Amino acid sequence: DGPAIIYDLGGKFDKSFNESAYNGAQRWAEETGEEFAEFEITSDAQREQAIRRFAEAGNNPIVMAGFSWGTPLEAAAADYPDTNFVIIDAAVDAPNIRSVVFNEHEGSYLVGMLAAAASETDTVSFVGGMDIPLIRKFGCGYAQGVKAVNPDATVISNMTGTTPSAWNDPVKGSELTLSQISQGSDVVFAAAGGTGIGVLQTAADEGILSIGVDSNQNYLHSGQVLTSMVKRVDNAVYDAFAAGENVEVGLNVMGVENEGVAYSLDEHNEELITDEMKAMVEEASAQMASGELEVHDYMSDETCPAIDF
Amino acid sequence: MDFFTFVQLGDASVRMAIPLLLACLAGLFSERAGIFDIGLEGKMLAAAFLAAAVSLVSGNAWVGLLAGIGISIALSLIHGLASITFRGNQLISGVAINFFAAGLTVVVAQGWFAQGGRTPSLPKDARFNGIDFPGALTRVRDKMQADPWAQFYSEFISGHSILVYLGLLTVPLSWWVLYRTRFGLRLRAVGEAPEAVDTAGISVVRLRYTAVIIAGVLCGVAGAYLSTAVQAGFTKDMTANRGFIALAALIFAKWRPWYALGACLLFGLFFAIDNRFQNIQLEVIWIMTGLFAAAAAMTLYALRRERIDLIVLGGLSAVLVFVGLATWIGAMDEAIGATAALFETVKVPSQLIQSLPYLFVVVVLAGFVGKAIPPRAGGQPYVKER
Amino acid sequence: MSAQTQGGQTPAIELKGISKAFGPVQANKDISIRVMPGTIHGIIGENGAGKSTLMSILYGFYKADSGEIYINGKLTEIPDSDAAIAAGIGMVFQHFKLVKNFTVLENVVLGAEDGPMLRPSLRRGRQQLKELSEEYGLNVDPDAVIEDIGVGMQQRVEILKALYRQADILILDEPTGVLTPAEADQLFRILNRLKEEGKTIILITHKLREIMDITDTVSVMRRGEMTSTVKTTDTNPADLAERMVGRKVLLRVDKKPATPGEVVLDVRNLDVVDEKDVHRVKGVSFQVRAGEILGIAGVSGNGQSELLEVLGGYEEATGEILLNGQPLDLSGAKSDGQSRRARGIAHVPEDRQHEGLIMNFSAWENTAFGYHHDEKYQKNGLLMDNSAILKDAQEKMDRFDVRPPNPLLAAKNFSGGNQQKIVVAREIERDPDLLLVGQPTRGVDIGAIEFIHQQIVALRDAGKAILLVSVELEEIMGLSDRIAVMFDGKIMGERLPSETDEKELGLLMAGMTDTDAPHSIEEIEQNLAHAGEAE
Amino acid sequence: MDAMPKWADVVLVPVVSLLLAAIISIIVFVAVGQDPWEALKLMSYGAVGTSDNLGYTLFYMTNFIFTGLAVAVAFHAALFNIGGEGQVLLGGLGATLAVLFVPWPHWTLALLAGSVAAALFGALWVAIPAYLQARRGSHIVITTIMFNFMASGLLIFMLAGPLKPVGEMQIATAVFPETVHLPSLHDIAQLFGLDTFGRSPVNISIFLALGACVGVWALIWHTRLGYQIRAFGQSESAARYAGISAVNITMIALLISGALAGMMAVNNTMGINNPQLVDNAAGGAGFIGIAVALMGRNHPVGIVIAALLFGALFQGGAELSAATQIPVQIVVVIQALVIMFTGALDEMVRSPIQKMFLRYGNKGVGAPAAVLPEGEE
Ligand SMILES: Nc1ncnc2c1ncn2[C@@H]1O[C@H](COP(=O)(O)OP(=O)(O)OP(=O)(O)O)[C@@H](O)[C@H]1O
Ligand SMILES: Nc1ncnc2c1ncn2[C@@H]1O[C@H](COP(=O)(O)OP(=O)(O)OP(=O)(O)O)[C@@H](O)[C@H]1O
Ligand SMILES: [Mg+2]
Ligand SMILES: [Mg+2]
Repeated sequence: DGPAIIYDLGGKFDKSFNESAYNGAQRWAEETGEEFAEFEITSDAQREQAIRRFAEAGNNPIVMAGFSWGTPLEAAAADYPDTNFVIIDAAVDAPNIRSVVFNEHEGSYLVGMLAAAASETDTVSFVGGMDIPLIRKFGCGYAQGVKAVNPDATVISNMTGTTPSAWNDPVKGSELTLSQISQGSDVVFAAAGGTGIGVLQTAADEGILSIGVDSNQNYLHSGQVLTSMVKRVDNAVYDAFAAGENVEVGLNVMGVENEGVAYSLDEHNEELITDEMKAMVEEASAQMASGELEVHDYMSDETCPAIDF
Repeated sequence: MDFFTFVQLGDASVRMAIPLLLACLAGLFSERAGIFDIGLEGKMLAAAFLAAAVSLVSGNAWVGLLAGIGISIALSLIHGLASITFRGNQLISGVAINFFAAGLTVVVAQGWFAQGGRTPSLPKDARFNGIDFPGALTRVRDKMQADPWAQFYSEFISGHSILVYLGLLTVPLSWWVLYRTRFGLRLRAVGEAPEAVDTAGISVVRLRYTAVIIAGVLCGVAGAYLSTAVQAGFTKDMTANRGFIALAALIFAKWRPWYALGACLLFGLFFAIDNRFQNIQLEVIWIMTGLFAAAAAMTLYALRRERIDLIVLGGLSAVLVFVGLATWIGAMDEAIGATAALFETVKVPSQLIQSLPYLFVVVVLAGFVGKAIPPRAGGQPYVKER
Repeated sequence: MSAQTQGGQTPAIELKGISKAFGPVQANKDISIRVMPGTIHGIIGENGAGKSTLMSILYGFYKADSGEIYINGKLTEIPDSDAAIAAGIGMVFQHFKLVKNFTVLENVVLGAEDGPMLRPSLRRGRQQLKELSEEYGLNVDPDAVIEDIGVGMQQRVEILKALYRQADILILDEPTGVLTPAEADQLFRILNRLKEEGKTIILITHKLREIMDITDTVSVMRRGEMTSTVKTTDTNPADLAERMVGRKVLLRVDKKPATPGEVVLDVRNLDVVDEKDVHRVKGVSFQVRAGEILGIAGVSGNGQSELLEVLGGYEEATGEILLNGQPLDLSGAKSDGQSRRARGIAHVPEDRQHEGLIMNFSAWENTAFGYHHDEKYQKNGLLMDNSAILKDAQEKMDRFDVRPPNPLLAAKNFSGGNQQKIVVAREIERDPDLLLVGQPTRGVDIGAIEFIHQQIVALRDAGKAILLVSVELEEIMGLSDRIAVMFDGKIMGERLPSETDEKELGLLMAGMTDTDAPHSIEEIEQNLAHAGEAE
Repeated sequence: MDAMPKWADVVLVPVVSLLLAAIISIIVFVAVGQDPWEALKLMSYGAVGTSDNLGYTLFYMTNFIFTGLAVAVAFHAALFNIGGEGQVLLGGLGATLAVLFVPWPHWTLALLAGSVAAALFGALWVAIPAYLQARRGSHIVITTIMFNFMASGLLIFMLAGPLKPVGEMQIATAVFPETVHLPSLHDIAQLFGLDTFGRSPVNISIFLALGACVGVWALIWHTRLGYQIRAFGQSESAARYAGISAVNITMIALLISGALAGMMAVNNTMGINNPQLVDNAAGGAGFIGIAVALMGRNHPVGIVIAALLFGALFQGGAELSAATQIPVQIVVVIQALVIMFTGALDEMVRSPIQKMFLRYGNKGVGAPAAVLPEGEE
């Protein structure tokens, strides 16, 4: 049968990467006119069951978004050698699994540079969603980018929470932003799913700049969102669906070089990004692609040179 | 902390206290009439959902508010049916209502909006927005520059949604109703001695239903406030146990309206702290002093009581001492030497900060803040024929 | 309302064919009665005869299954108390219906307010209360909180409530049950005043003397039926008792003289202070010997209950108690009902429904209650031997003639007398050294009373020590070998039944010590009032 | 008021209540645009349609037996332990600490160590609410709810901090070592040459649950402790008279309750296909236990039946939500209805039935022959 996608806890309308994954699948369906199967789990116990359910139904490939799928996928995949699986945000080594991971630290580094350049107070901030290594990876890349442009800048960092509800707490996002503003921040980067909506809203209300995440969120408050750190989960899903049953297995790293992550530039923020700033990040992108510039990945050793979490 | 931070904290406390306060007063009316209501949570949640959904559809937050109040009253009536008419167990009825609301809101939201059990975000017009008083500054950065009075006026007094001001007004109103009207006298009596009310020719059933409906109205406003004023839309389980905290506040407040205001503001402060201060850093020595002092106080208390007190409180003290020592040893990684580690600062786990309101509820219930005597007939169905 | 009742033609109250069932219990069967205006009408009957039920129907508290009520000749529907109040009926219940933490004034005004605002009502209430108090000599402080005042005072509040609502018909259900004789006398003076004013009064009581003293007519109820109504002047106590029970009553315990042996229980300087810091028992000392029944008399609430609780192991005390010469622990920390039972103390508690039995447990489980640690009820060290308990229960129930003799039936399904037999069987069959007995025959019918008394005497004759607490002087006189009287937490004196009479005991119960000089009536009344308020 | 034979009280009343709950559920289905008949078919297929699905049903049943027993034991002492959720989480922590770092040579030892540790942690987590209830009269319902929250905070602190393998994203521990994995029923069936239960996680701890049922049955109706718990639960004043310590019974009953809830974690951590502790390890089972206990009339036999029903509902609900747009929360709604009708609206169902028996039924007060010495509530 056709391809299938399984979303993580939080569901496909989480305004974060589940939704992004859904968008990719939807785009594929619209373009090809074909159908795909999907499932939203509601508890961890359902993970392996869900994978098996689709595998037994003959769906191929089966895509799942979220790092939590690693363990159950590893257990289940071996039983279905003829089915190909795609996992996003985790690396699982098996002959029938394609693992897609993103270099979020690189994209975050770029927006960090822009933040530092745009800041007048030399203080910028970061609002993370759930406090997990992945989000710290965003924050750490961001801080490195800021420090690269302005070593004296202050980076304030806050995490919304430690449970999945942290992905969806715009009120707290707003409170955190207010508190960061009163500490002097004038650019805030939200890597917090639905929580980020509150962050961007507050930043707009208070007249400071904000940076969106995952998808291009510049349009949300035109002229007040400095840029967005786009992470193309949708592309990853779209590509997998498009490749069909013969999707290429193995590790697939999506970084700045292959436009898996990037900063966004469109009509909503063109006045905010000066040519100088643009030149600066383009150069950094090129250096990253060539390996000249290496951004520290928090997840490699769970430490960050630029900021304490 | 500078003055402005204080003002901000106070401001946030008020905002966070309002849903607690409304729920607490709801509980107050209900319990004063002798009906325990642990279904406050469920009623708020249902109201939060319907208020958001109807606001969204109608584009008018007031219509949403009415809808929220409506569903909350409906649940109240179910509680009334179970606990007044059929003399069932009030705790169990409340638990059932909580589950019912938790499940049904998601099911209906999914069926209605197909967005994974939440409503879409409300546009500005479909919400209760802050009201800016004349002359008040609106931006944080402007307020930071202003003089203290302007800060206080702009941040603390001005800028809340209409529901906040209404919510605060319910406190004197409740007091007046309880202590200055015939209805209040009867309400207080029916929670203490329903048979006295009955033989005085007043219908216990009608009085209790009235109380339960008032509780429904207040919970309805509380829920609508959460989804249409604090947040812009409904999300699953968004009441986050405020209903239970309100009940604890009610006990803390000894079932009195003005005390309820104080108790809820205190809990509001906890929420404000949690929302605002992410990285609370403390020096190890202070953490250890605090933990050891608590352990010592508990042990001293237990020593003068019975064996069971010594076992439980002693065990708890041991845990606290262990945590203190673990923090210290953990800090030695960072600092050179045991003494230096004492002055190392460590981050208080955010989970602990988030747990503070709950921890405080337990302390309140433990009665270390004074003995509270609930209405005498509370929780028991009124049965005149066995 | 009572204007057009001249000549006693129209009865103030007429009930026709009232019936009421509570589930399987037929509490009232086809009852008809007429009460003339301006009279006092007494109702008597055994426990459970249906008196309270009938009056509650008249007051709209319960709804009759069938029957009609006429007030002043007019057919009146009384679906609730509101309607009863509107019809001019006021009722003082057997168990007061007051809001304990309200003031007297608030209680009186409750339900009879003038308008939606409280303050004008309270203002008028205060005024009216003052007038009423003066008119009838019902002295109360309008601002006193109910829980702080004595029962006598609380009853006055109940009467004031009725008067405040301008009741023409006043029902009093066992009003003297909680009153001292002096308070009762005062109540009767007030009732006579009300009668003179033309009000109609229904008085329920168990005390035949009161019926004879104050009523004009009297009705007798038995097993839910109204058996007869007579003019009080046409009857006498013996006749009434016979009508009540349906046979000749001769209540006397048959017993041989005691042969006291060793001292079993030795109480020395016992003091009890309760949670509310009230000094309940004040330096009490006494002894009970083997083969003897010591009866403790007193108006209820003078420390007898606390004394039993201390001996039973669930109230703390200071002082000294020796059992067979060995001290008992009184601190509460190391002692409880279990350790007392282990020492050979058995206890028939005052309140069988809330203490002596678990109403939802079956009879067989109840026969092990308190003795569930006994060796004979265990097996394999870990488990309880349910079949042994069941067998034991069956035997006990047969021996004590519990009806129905079915140990599988839940305790709540037995009648009061049979419940009491289960408790007594359990405690006596344990063969204790000391038996504590509290109100053994409260709410128990005459047949069962006889049986229980016989069992207690038999235990005494078997050489055991028995401490009996009862508020029924007759029971104390009939059963005890020695009588101690408690008043205000102290023992006022000891008497032998053969050397005393009810009058002397009554004085002791009112707080007159042996050494007191002759007393004035006023002094006695004052003391009696005090004895009542100690409750 | 025993005009009703025992069987009517124990069987008829719950069944009628359940029917009422079912009727309202059908209305809910219709209201959200789902054909109830279709939903029923989907759910029954999901619950028992394949041996794999049945395995999942039994897996959930195992959870609910533990939490149902936990609630029931407390109910017998007239205590309402609504903190099962938190006690399960702590039980999970206990089991994890007992098996993750200790290289148990065989799963039997691991099962023993895991169960003991889970029970211990579950009991410890209820110790403070129990103590506060016993000594200070703090309402157990509210304190245990607060402890649920704190449990979740503590667990996340542990899972996101000390117990999380470096570099791992998931808020979870590492997968437990191979030797401590519990054999699944599939594995066991294979020993007998059967191929059942597919890859479902139902495992050996189902027998632990059934054992716990027998244990609770014996405890409540055949031991002194159980006798005292029931006596205390029926009448506090009578218990005082009999020398049954309120403090001790409250503590002990709740500790047992917490231990039972904690033991559920054995199934949910060591028993699953990738044994590990994840952040929402309780998955609402603590709350479902309330419905299970109420429906099962606090008797182990009733609890097993109710747990099976709820297991089927839970698993069927998952299938329903996979096949339709109905979220699994529909199960929570049904659960709420069951609690409402069997718990709070009991009288609504009982009194008409009672009247019926009074009018047409047997005249005698109770039917003694039908009453067994052990079976009472
Ligand atoms: N609310 C009730 N529910 C069920 N049965 C009741 C109720 N009230 C009374 N009964 C039963 O009805 C019968 C009559 O009771 P009632 O209280 O009228 O008696 P009484 O004559 O007032 O007795 P006493 O002298 O003890 O006060 C008794 O068998 C009693 O158990
Ligand atoms: N409230 C009640 N609920 C259920 N059954 C009751 C109730 N009150 C009384 N009964 C039953 O009605 C029957 C008669 O009870 P009642 O109390 O009138 O007995 P009685 O004739 O006074 O006997 P005794 O003198 O032994 O108390 C008993 O079988 C009792 O179990
Ligand atoms: Mg009576
Ligand atoms: Mg009787």
